Amino acid sequence: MRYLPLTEADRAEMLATIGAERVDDFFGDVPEAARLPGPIDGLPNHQGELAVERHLSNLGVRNRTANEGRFFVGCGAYKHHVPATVDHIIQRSEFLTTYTPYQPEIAQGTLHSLFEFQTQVAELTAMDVANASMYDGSTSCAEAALMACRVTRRRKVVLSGGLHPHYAAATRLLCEAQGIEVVSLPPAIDGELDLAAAVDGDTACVIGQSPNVFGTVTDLSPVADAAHAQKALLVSVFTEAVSLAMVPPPGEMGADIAAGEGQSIGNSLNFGGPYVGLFAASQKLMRQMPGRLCGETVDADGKRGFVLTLSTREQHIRRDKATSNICTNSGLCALAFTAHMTLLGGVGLKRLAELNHDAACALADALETVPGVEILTPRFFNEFAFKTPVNAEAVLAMLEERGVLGGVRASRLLPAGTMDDVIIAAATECTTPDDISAYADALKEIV
Amino acid sequence: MRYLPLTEADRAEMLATIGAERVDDFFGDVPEAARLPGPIDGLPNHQGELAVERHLSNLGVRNRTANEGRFFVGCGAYKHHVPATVDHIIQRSEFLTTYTPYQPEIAQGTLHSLFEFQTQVAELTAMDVANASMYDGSTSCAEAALMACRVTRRRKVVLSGGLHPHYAAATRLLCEAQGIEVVSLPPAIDGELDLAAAVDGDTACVIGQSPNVFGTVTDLSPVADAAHAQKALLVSVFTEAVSLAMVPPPGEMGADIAAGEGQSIGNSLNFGGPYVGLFAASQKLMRQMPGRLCGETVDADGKRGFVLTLSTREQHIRRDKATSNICTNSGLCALAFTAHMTLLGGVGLKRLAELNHDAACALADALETVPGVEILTPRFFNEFAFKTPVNAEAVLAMLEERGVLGGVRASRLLPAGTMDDVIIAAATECTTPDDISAYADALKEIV
Amino acid sequence: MTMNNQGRPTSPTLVDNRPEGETISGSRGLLQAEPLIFETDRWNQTGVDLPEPKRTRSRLGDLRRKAEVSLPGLSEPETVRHYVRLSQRNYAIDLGFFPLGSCTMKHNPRLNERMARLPGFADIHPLQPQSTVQGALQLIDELAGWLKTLTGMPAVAMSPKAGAHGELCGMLAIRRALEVRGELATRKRVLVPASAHGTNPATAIQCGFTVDEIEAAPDGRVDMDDLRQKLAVTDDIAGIMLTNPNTCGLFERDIREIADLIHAAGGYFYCDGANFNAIVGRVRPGDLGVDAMHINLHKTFSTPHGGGGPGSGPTVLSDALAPYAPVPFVERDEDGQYQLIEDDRRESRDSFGRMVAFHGQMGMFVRALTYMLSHGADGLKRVAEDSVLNANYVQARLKAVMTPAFDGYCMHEALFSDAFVADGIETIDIAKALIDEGYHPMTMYFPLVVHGAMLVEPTETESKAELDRFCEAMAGIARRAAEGDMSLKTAPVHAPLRRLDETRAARKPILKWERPEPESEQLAAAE
Amino acid sequence: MTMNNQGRPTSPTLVDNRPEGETISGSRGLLQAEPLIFETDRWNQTGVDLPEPKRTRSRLGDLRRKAEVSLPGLSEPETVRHYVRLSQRNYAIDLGFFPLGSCTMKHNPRLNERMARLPGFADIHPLQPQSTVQGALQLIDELAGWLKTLTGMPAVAMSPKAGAHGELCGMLAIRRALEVRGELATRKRVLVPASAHGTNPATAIQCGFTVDEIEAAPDGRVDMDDLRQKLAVTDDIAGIMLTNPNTCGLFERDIREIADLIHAAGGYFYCDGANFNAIVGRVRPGDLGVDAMHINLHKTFSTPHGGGGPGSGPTVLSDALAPYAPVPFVERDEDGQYQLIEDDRRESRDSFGRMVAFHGQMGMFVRALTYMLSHGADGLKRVAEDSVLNANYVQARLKAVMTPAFDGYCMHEALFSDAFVADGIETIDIAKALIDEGYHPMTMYFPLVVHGAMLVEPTETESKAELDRFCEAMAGIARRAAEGDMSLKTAPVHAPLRRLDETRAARKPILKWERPEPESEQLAAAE
Ligand SMILES: Cc1ncc(COP(=O)(O)O)c(C=O)c1O
Ligand SMILES: Cc1ncc(COP(=O)(O)O)c(C=O)c1O
Repeated sequence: MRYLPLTEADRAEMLATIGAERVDDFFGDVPEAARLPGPIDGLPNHQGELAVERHLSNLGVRNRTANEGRFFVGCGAYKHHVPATVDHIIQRSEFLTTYTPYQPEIAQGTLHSLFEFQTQVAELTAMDVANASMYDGSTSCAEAALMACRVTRRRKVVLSGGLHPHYAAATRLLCEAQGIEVVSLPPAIDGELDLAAAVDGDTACVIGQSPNVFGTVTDLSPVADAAHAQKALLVSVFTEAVSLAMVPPPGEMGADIAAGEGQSIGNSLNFGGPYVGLFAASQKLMRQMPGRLCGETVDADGKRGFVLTLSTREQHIRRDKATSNICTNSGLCALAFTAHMTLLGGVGLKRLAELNHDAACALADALETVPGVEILTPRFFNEFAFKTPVNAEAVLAMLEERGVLGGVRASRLLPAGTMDDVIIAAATECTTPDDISAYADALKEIV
Repeated sequence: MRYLPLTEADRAEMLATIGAERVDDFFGDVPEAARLPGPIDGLPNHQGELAVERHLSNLGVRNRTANEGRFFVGCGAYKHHVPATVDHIIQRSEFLTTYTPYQPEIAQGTLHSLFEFQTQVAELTAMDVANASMYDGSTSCAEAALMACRVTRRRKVVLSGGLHPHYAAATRLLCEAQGIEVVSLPPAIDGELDLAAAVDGDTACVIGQSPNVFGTVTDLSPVADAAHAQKALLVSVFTEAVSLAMVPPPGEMGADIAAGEGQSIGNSLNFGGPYVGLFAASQKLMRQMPGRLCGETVDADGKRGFVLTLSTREQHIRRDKATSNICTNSGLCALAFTAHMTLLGGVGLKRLAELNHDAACALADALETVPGVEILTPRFFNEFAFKTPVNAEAVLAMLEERGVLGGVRASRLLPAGTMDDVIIAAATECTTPDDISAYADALKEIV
Repeated sequence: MTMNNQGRPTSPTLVDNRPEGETISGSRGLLQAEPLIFETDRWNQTGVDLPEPKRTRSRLGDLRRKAEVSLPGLSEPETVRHYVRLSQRNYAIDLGFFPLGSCTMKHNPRLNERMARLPGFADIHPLQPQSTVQGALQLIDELAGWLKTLTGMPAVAMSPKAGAHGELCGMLAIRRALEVRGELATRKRVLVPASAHGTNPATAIQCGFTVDEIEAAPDGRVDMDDLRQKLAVTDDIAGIMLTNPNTCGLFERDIREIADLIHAAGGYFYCDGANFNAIVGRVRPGDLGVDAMHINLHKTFSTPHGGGGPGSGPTVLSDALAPYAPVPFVERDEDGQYQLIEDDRRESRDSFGRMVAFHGQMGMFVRALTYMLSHGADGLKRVAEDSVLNANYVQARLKAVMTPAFDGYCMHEALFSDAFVADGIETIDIAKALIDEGYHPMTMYFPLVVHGAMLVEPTETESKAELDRFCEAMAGIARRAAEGDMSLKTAPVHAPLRRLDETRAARKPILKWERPEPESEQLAAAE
Repeated sequence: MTMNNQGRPTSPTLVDNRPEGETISGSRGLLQAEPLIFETDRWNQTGVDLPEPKRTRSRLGDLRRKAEVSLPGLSEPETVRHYVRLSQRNYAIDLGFFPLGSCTMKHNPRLNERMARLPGFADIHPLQPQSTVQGALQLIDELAGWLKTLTGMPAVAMSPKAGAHGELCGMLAIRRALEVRGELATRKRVLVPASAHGTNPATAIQCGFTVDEIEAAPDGRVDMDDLRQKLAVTDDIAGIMLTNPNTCGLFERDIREIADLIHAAGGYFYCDGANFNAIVGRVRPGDLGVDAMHINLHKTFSTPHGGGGPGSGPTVLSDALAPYAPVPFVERDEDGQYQLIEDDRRESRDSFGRMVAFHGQMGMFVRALTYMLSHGADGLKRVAEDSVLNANYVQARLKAVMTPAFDGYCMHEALFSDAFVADGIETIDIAKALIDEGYHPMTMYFPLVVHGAMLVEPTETESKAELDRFCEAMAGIARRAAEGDMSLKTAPVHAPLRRLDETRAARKPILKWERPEPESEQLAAAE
């Protein structure tokens, strides 16, 4: 079997050295009832690469990829172009097949790039310090809420009406499990500033999102002021990292914690995962951050090196007093983020953001000409919600037949009945003028 | 521009250091008439990855790949399955982006694997020594003819009627350029042994192929004896390296030189190139071999290492007295061959050969049932010629419409009129029983 | 609970016996010197060619980022060289033996990487209409089938992002079950063996439970008396978090009895499946009374560790907990169409809701299914057997020079204590010496129940020749440690860097690059 | 013609100052020891899972291979480790500055690798019906268009497999032209400058021509007097093989005059296009009177050097030689269908026939076209300018410590002689010292016209910072060489191996692994 190097001769020799009769001797502690006569039935036997490849390829071709035809789906994951260099770098054996850098002397490759990742995320979010990645944006948001409760010793968080519903669900689940009260403002296209009024003396933090799930860009500074007035924290969430080159970033809006999704830089759509969660905070909250932190130091010869640090916050040391239970995070996706960010640079990211905004404006201009269509999002970066004269689900199905994946119906994320006639559509640098005119034409036919 | 690191500031600084005004100063020697005002017109300007990717992908999708539908095309290139590991290894920066190992101290990766390649090729062909690769099988065959002329100091070569016509053309061209007489026996499905009668005192070598272009497997020993009796050499050619695990290899048939194509181990179809030429000879002819040779030695500490050796035969030293003008060969494709051969081992290659033979036998059994079809190849490994009741070109066109690429019409390689009703079809481990029945059914419909 | 010295701050004394031959360039032969990307002159440059934006009428009003994103943009040649040079400093499974106990650092097959990159899996959006992703949903369903069959469990939640997240899923299901039973307020206590991985207690706390630690028996397993004693009172019991095989590399003999005791006490049995590699294909957790178990696809099923992730932690559930599984999950309707149930409010189910955005780690699902199809039921059984055989072989060859923590055969990992080590020498010195010999050290100082623990997990993808070579080198180092050879303190000498000053890193954390102020720059350098 | 000492047999004296700290395992930190695949115990094993053959009635008669193919089959984990460990010992462009003169070791863009692996290019057979490969034929046609436009030449033969094979194509076209003119028997003489690459004379001889070497003038260019003198007699002239820019890195100023002289003499002007990188996008060879020129796609257009290939040498032809181009070639008919002309017997054409199987290096065509589309006309012009700027920068920064072979600006490569070197030190010692500094040495002892030649070709993909660091290290070594520092003789000390005994390798060639006979095995080891 191609992945198992031991030969029959090896096994016999090794059993002899150990002094065991048969491999079964090692399984003596398994209770009788759980001992199986042979391989587990109901499963096929091993197969060669050709057979396995055929099975997987057959499954693969039954999916419609973002590259085939017109594509405007967003809501937390975005179709961007990733330079070929990025995939080459993350396929390097030395990055792909290594683990958390427990032995820094032989893990400087991982640690050096994590230090670059932390610097890039801090700069992008305009915050003081960033950790070495979380699973994704939604768990990053949930951990931010828990951190706020730890820091403020309060047990109530308030979520905006524009927070991505999946992020809200993940946050609610984790908070309520620890008896933390979660107040969700009603879904609103442009309601982030309502957070200011919702904060009180018991609030640990308010969580706002810009651009929010409807694409609305908001300056959360008034929310920050209101929160700080009550000694509460502002958690500023984002699901489209490219936007931060153009819209006010968390740090410029007075956020204490920034939490978001890094998929749109360096990572593929991957049907929802793996992605990479970004987590950054102000300097004074550093020691309360969840996850791994990479720090600079020197070796015995005084040469600069990097190590995992402040691990006394983490589960493998603080166990039940840890800031979070996270161990494995999203290392390789963080490297993909860093490689793409290194290629882009601030200058390239800005231009990428402008191209995205161009595409979304052109899309909005085109869709507005369709009778009965109304753009609802007042200020957007590369994604907006629009009203359809007919039920959104039906519109999307008819668009699909015409080769256009027109976006996400709000009702897929929100409880039924709230915005059944709203579609959220995104455009990126991959969107062509033809895509946009095809969308508008198809919509005209349907509506 | 993403591939050009010099910034405008760099260029200015560097010009200053050099003491030059403008870059144009360096082009002072270019004759006036050849100086262009600006970029060469008639060509587009630089484009980003996304645009370039789209252009190439559009060209790519307009080709029917061997994986889409039924595929039986052979004649010198074969559709085999290459383990995923092989492509991973040849994409390693350290193998992909290095050159001929001129500095052995920092090229042991290339040299160590070349030593393994030479050992594998010698064992596969049952010859004494092999070189570090030629461009492909056809140029390897031509160089074998030239080597035979050098060794025997004679100026006449005889080619069998079953030698791949492209190989014959390449050999004829190079020999006639040096005034060497080339005798080609008429095309014959099973005519390799006719070489025995064709050899005389002026013959430098006879060149036979097994399996030949019609798939016929022949024991060339009688030809070897006849040649040696006249102090001529036998060059034994093959175009399907996998066959050597099952059919008599050159060394067992008394060949003095073995020349062939290594594409079918480790390499893709690539529309005809790059492939990897295999070249092996008997010990006594070693110093007359073309191309690079990798040899074992020790370093200053007595540690084993490998170097390019016997380079006094080669062009960069012997210039006009070199054995061949080859410099760059097919290094990375040789590494792909070696990695796949290392995974297979002799045991795996034998089983692979058996699977190929199984598939070809099953194909022959199925096609024989079609009225008017006659299998012409008496003894074959994984490829055979068969007679079609109707013109082969028409048959293949109709098969194509039914999703079957049925093989190569002999008339595509041979002068018109010689075998217009003959199709050469190949089957490999990638051929499924469904493919075979689909072929037979389609043929029945047509014929 | 002593402070785990896993993070024992190394404060290396400055050493002098540095082989001379420092170079001008800072590189040494093939090992290239390479600065941080911020220490290049590539500020306001970019390595990506993008078309000129039209900058039509903006829809952003006056909302703009004020300070430009100030990050360097390297050209493609510089970027490739930067990360290839950095990769030279990393140890990896593809380079050598990587015996990190409890991490299952097995070979990552390349076919898995190729399949995960098929456009049909890598280039599809989680919120595309379900009709356009039937192949992807079928794959998730097939993988779920394999996981349920291999574990003998009726249900599986696929969305957890890693092992710890899978633990959260299992404990939240338990929490939801207690809530439905109306006993959430009273049943808070979760029993956790002392040897458990740090994520277990951290997860319990995150779910609002309290942690009650069970002592380890002398034979390295759960102390049954202590357990029974802790179950004297049962009305506050929520459940137990037991790792099996446990983190000492031993199968919990009394697991059936433990399950029965917990169930009798009204609690649930959460099992940490990190060590599943020892029994995959041979033993089904479902036959052992388990209620919930996370599986680390990046351990048992070979999806790459990637320098610390991404992982994937699908969690199998018993009938008792299945109704509480999170959304989303895949269901196959009668005419073979696959449906993703994203928001389950049907009364019959009591899902605890959604724990993460989208549907789980599709990239890891494709790799894991490719791995399972490649091995098949027969291959997976051989995986468990060879992983256990390899661990016992290492233990047998080293027990003469090192002290096995417990007697008798081990499962997939061999645990040694530092009893054989002379005074003045510590486990960390042995680890650093292994680096010089070309090996990644084993897991150290874990589990906590063994002093100076050394946990060696070879996995089934190591050849006998590789194990023999490791045992020779390990024995050589063990002898030096037993003899108190102080030169061990200077190891490593052949690694890209010597021992790093972790104390300094924690005392004065520098967690990002900052542009040095001109005048204070000299100061910083001199400090 | 002195024996080129490129292959100067190094017979290193055994050195002792080996840094201690040999390890038991043979590995040293990250650098892993690794034997040959034949030195494992994997004989009659395999690392590929293949289904059981049915072995139905065989169609081979009694023809069988007698001796089994005896080669080891390693498992996938062992195979990956074997070649990843070997790759650790290779220098590469992705690791550092690789200034091999005349090889143009520029960055190999990764987009090119991805495009070449698209199934539409990698998984199509050369003999498929032409209707099923229209995309491939269009690509070849587009690339041919770029090559003709960039060189200003009317025709191009795409099938040559590398530069030397392109030379063969050009010279065979000349041979065919002479044959058609009925002057093949008389016109045998080909003029070749002394500085030409070894492939030029070798190719001329292979085409049945004789080689007449033209002296190099003191300024490193063709000595026009010697040329005119050699053209005193013209009826035996077949042509000239001139490299431009030449191998001394200088533009042949008198190239127009040389072309006219050759044409006047009834000969043809073959130009070696290996150094095209210096003028691509700025100067068109077609404007210089060239009749045939090969282009190395693996030099100028970045297709990877791959450890010695595969390359690709398409050859552009003037109107004078176009009729004699080899088959096959691609033609576009009126309704846009692409046709591959494989066997051209139409009278109007006098193709010299087919020189190789199939249609050329499609893998390299895809990469080269991707490279050209990425750069565009403006980018390619910048490529030539930056490659020349970088070479002149290196020359300017080193001329104080090394001796430029010629005065004045250079083109894309800077040539130094060993005049500055103290007695007892040779160019090879400088090269080996560069290895310790982390650099691949430049091309040495070529061109032959310069004593102890050192040819440095930075290419345009090197940053100024990388050049500065190289010049610092190079200057340091140059000073030691000028001072006669004998420690240079012991270099390299930081490379995986010290200097290798090439004399021994040539004296007693061992060109493959052979199973050591048991008893004589000890003997061999002791020898
Ligand atoms: C025993 C044990 N449990 C749980 C975990 C957590 O798994 P993950 O790192 O995937 O979150 C680990 C990880 O190393 C482990 O070893
Ligand atoms: C000047 C020159 N001409 C010709 C060649 C031959 O090219 P190839 O190696 O592609 O056959 C080379 C190769 O290095 C060269 O440098």
